[in-house]
Amino acid sequence: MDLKFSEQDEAYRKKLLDWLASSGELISRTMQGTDDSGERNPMQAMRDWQKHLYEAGYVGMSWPKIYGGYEASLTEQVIANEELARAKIPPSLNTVGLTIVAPTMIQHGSEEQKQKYLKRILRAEDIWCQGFSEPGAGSDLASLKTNAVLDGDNFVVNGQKVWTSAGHIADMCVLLVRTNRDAPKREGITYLLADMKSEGITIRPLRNAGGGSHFNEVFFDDVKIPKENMVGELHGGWAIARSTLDNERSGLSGVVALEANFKRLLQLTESASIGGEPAIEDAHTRDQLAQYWIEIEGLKYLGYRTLSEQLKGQKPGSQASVGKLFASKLRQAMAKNALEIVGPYAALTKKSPHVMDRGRWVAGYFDSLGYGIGGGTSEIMHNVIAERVLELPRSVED
Amino acid sequence: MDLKFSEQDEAYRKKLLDWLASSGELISRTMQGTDDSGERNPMQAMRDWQKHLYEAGYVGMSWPKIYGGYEASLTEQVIANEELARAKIPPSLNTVGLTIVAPTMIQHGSEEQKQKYLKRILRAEDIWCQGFSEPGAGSDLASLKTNAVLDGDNFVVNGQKVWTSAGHIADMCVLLVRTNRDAPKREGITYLLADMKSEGITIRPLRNAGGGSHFNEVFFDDVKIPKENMVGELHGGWAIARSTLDNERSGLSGVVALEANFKRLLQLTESASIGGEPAIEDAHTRDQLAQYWIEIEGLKYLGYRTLSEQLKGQKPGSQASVGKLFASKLRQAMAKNALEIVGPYAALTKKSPHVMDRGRWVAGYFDSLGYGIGGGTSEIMHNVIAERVLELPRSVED
Amino acid sequence: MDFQLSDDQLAIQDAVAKFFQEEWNSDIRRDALDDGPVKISDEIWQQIVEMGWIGIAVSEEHGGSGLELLTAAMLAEEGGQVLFPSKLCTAFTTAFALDQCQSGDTAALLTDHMTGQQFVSLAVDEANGTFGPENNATAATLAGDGGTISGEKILVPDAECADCFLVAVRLNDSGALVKVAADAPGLTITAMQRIDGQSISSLQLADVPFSSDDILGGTDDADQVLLRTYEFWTTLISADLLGVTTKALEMTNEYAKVRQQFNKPIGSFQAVSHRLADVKVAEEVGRSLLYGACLALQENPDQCFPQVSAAKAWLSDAAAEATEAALQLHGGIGYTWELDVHLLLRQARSHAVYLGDAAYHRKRIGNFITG
Amino acid sequence: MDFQLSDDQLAIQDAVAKFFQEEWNSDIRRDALDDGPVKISDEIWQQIVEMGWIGIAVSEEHGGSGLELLTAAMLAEEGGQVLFPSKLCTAFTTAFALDQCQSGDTAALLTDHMTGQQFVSLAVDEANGTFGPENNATAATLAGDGGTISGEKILVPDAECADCFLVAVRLNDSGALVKVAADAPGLTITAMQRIDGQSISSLQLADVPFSSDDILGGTDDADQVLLRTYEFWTTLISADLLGVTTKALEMTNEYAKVRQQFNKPIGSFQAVSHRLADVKVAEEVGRSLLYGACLALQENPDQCFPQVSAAKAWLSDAAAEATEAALQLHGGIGYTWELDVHLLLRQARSHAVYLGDAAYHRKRIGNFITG
Repeated sequence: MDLKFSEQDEAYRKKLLDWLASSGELISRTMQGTDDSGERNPMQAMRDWQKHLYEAGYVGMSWPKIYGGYEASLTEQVIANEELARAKIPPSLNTVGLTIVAPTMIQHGSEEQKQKYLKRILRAEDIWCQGFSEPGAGSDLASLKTNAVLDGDNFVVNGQKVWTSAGHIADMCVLLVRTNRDAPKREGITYLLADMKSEGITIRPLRNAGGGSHFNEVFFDDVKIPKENMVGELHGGWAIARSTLDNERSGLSGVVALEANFKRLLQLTESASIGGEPAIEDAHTRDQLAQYWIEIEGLKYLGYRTLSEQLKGQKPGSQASVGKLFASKLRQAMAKNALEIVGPYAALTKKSPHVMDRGRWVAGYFDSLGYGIGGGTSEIMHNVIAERVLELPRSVED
Repeated sequence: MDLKFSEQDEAYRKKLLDWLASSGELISRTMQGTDDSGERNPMQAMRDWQKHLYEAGYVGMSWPKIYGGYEASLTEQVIANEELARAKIPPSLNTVGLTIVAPTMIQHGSEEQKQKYLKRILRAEDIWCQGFSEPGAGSDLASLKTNAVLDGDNFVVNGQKVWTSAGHIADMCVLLVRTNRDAPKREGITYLLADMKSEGITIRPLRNAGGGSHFNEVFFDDVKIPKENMVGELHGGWAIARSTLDNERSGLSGVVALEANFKRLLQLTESASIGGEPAIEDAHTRDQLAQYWIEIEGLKYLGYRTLSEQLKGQKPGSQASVGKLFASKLRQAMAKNALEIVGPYAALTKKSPHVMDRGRWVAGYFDSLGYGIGGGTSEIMHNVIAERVLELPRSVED
Repeated sequence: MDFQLSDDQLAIQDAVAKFFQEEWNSDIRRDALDDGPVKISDEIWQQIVEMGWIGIAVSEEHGGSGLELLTAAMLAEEGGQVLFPSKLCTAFTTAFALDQCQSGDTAALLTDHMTGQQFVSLAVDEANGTFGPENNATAATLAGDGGTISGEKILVPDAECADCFLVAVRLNDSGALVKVAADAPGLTITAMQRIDGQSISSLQLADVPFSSDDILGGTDDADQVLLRTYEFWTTLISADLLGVTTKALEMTNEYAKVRQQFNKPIGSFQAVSHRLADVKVAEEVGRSLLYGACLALQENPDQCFPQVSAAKAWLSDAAAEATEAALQLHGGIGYTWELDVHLLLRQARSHAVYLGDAAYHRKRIGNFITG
Repeated sequence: MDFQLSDDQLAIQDAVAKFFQEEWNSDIRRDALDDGPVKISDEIWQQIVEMGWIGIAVSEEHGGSGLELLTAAMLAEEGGQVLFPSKLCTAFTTAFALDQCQSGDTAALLTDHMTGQQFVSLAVDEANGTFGPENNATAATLAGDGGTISGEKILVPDAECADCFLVAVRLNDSGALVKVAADAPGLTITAMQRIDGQSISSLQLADVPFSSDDILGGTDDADQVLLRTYEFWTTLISADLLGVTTKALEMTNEYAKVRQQFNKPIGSFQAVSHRLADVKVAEEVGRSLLYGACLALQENPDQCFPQVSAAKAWLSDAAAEATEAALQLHGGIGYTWELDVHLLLRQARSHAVYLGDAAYHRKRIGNFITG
């Protein structure tokens, strides 16, 4: 057992850091949201940045070369993952495309689909969104009702999707639709690729509890989707979606984010006071900080264990659910603890006099609450661990 | 809203305290377990004590006079409850008789049964035990299998009961048996009264996790129980048992016990040290103590609310389940916290050198774990609150 | 002994609930998150004044209804349930403070306050990073018949509509409450912004003049009046938190009965129902503690702080738990702007750290216990 | 990088599990609760010696197998799973201490210890109400070639079968480990009694003589050796706690699959399955932290304390949670003497407060974080 990187690995890391240092101008342009002529155009700036990242070899690292990937080693992926997260580069526009659509397409798509879409995903030429959840189908995703009827060469789609992040800026959408209402619910679902500019699609932004607007509702009214945009078999969409849901990330980038959170929290305890004393001297606060340090350390080593299994070619187990459940609890605990430390100023908005750290702590608290819901609620994560890891009998009926 | 007692109430309290003061000799004899001739006979001493308590008017306070009760006011009951708990008098031998059998009999028994048994319960002439749970029927009590067949004037009973506290010293037993295997499970149960000296009854003590032996297993092998010992109708036992389970105590005596626990815990923090400092100076310990104080205070006022409702003639709601769940969590939290305070010495038995307070804290910890199981597990209490108080749909099938 | 609401109180509770149902709508609170602090329309406030709410717990000798303090807390709880702004708590608190004072001027001010002629707010907290009136450092200097005040007060409620403030100051080494008009020279009012959109401000006082008549009830027992006022205020905010808890539980409980997933109402899954049962326990214990605090305030006002702190500590935690459970158990829809869940959560979190958070109040109890 | 057990380690793990399965029975632990401290039969211990376990992580130059410290921890974990007494941890720990020392005498003692000729225990803790070797106050005075030790050591493991002890003392203002024979004059061994029935004693030392040869590895880096030894010991006890956690989860998980109530296996109720899922999370995190601690010990022995404390703090809590969940979810049967649940609980609670409880280890980490 060791956590040492080889000389070759360290050379790779150095190359990456050099490249990052030389990319400063583009990074700041992206952060400011201006295009190469200096005009304000955040979307174009983000696309430019991702293309730059891709061309340097840091997007599609694990993908086959024939589809534009790099087939990098897992150790290289670990290094890139950690360093890029640590460097606080602009976030990717195209998370859905990179982490959900592409792996699905590589595994289940037709050769035409792969050729048509994969490189465009890598270069952020197509931004993707996800049309899975519906108002009546959240945790029970398989009960979805958006309907598609095959009419000649097209599916005609009617229904409504919800919680569609990036729906308002996306070019394409992966869509689960019901194609057979008479079959058991998991056997009548088909997986489609929709062009978001199709006639009949209406997008309505949904404001969230914290006041931001990251999600959308997407309405489909007689939307035509060509037959060749079906992934896999007719009625065979559930298994495909399920394999995508399982294909979660190792979570090491989450650890880096938590480490950054922890560092900021530690700084807060140095500047804030509790009962007139510096917060960092408060015994309860110290105990909590120690606990978070322990938990982040645990999550990091858990991530290493998962990666090591992947290195040996083992399929990652359901450790991803363990990691997700644990990380979202930890994130919430840290966010709540920050409010305790901020004390009398904990409920002020970023615009208020006397607010601490420009309202970061309240905003972080609202964000943290979303982590227990999005991408599978903590209740569902508990079910997954109970059923798939502990092999207990199901607590919900299919 | 007030918590004042009237002058009359205070006079009642004074009378009780005077009586307690004058009962010192009998109390110490009971604690020592000797009978009136000075011979060691703990059982007889306990019976004598309860009879003394009854004759003074402090047993059967709420019962109808015609069955030997006193029909005391509820305020008097509160006073007696608090003062007797505070005085740390010997515990009652006959908890099952007084709190389960008698209320059931008063509500559902025949006149003959009432005349025959009630006064003997009050005077501790009959000690009762409860034969409800079975190895296969714990939380799901209604699935019990102990079988009874009516043969002439007798039921013939075969089967096994478990967790029977006081089974080894009891004279009588309230027993749930299955009299119809073909009916739905709650409609084939009958409520019987069994003489523990009947032929075919075998009692085996069960040792508990803490090393003590309070429970028993009771085996029934062709035990004959006369037909007149049936309470209520044939196959009608479930509703009777259920009404008994609902008839829980107000919990104020539990509050007095928790207050005593709290006082001892506070004393512990004065004598123990954490990290070289007096535990009472430890910020975390102070915070925990404050929390327990709050929770005991809350439980006390909750008890007052319940009692006030009873004073107005309202039937106590399911607040008893709220109180039980809360009290057992609190008891466990306090017991665990004590182990934290005792620190390095927390795992020593009462016989060990360096043990603190003669092992009280470890013993209390083991006891506290039993409170979340006995008399309905915390899981079942959650179900009861969800179903009966919040009126949520059932989470378990009947 | 009787530890229940009286029939009169139950009748008042019903009437209050009905009034809120007819006159108030939580959408006002949602809109206020974008458009500045929430305002109660003059029409509604006028009705509240006319119904005599403000003086409900004020002594009859000072023109109030002389009901138990619990009655005011009950109104605050009903307000919390419907997300009515806590201006009501502010009004009760200043009425209470003025009721405690003996001097003639305060009686007139109290009458104005109860009849809606003037609205009196109060300024206690300071930007010293901690809670409680004990840490008050705003200095008043008195010379002859007048003096000046300098300092800063923060988290002052309802300053927009206040005609004057009771300002907690240090005067001759003791605490005092001094009346300061909203338009006093040297007083600058700056809006703060709280996540629940309620009106909250800071007052900068730069040599603000006052006359000795503005000192409430002399300086003799001013520390006690101030402390009692703070305890009462804290109890009202605790009552508001209880209302928020109750409402969050009720909303979620109703949702759990109707929302279907996996062909069942989600309330039939123990992950949902047991969590709601825990919230129910927290609510029942919180209600009991609130009653205990009201009774202690009423019967033993100068030694009531352990009971008041118990209620505030518990309900600060309970409201946070209840509203977080509401958000989580509603799932995605609970995380949207449209639902009231986040409004309840915002109020819970705001009031949890108002007038002392749970840790502060447990510290007070810790000091009491270890005496 | 590789953060997994190697194939060799997996093979050793299998062999160890098989040995325990054939040779050990938890009933021995139950009986020991009534009849005094649990004893490993000479026959079993002899086999352990012959399999070379004691020296498994001892350097090859000192006659050991030179495997990773993790391998020893793995054996401790397997021991925890089957409730094998922690004498194994004691043996590993003294072997580790002796391996770290340079002097010729200790090499001979180490050989004796590994070959079963002598059993060496160690005495660190004192009755000062706190944890850690830093608070060691037992004084040794040295005059010429010898000296004496006076003081009391408590919670000394396996004293019944020890031929000698490594005693942590203060010597010339620095820490030192001194070898003291079990039959040394002035040494009194008193049995203590722990709730898990394991052998634990106090040593009263009244002017116990020693020669300078008995001081391990000189006095130069003795503080470091002592501290490293304590870290290693703590890690082994953490591994034992992980084994207890794993076993408690496994037992309860199996029971939840077969125990029927309300016509279903109780594992299909979320009150049961979600609690078990939480225990699973705690176990996975605990295992990860244990590996981290082993690696830190191996690669950075003088700065490994944060990782060691992380593992001990987490696993102390995790084992308590897992065993309490086991007791609660087994229901009544879990509260009986016959089932192993209480044996696991007793070991969890004993080891949770052995070599520093969770609060102590979090304090160490707090000091590390805040520099």
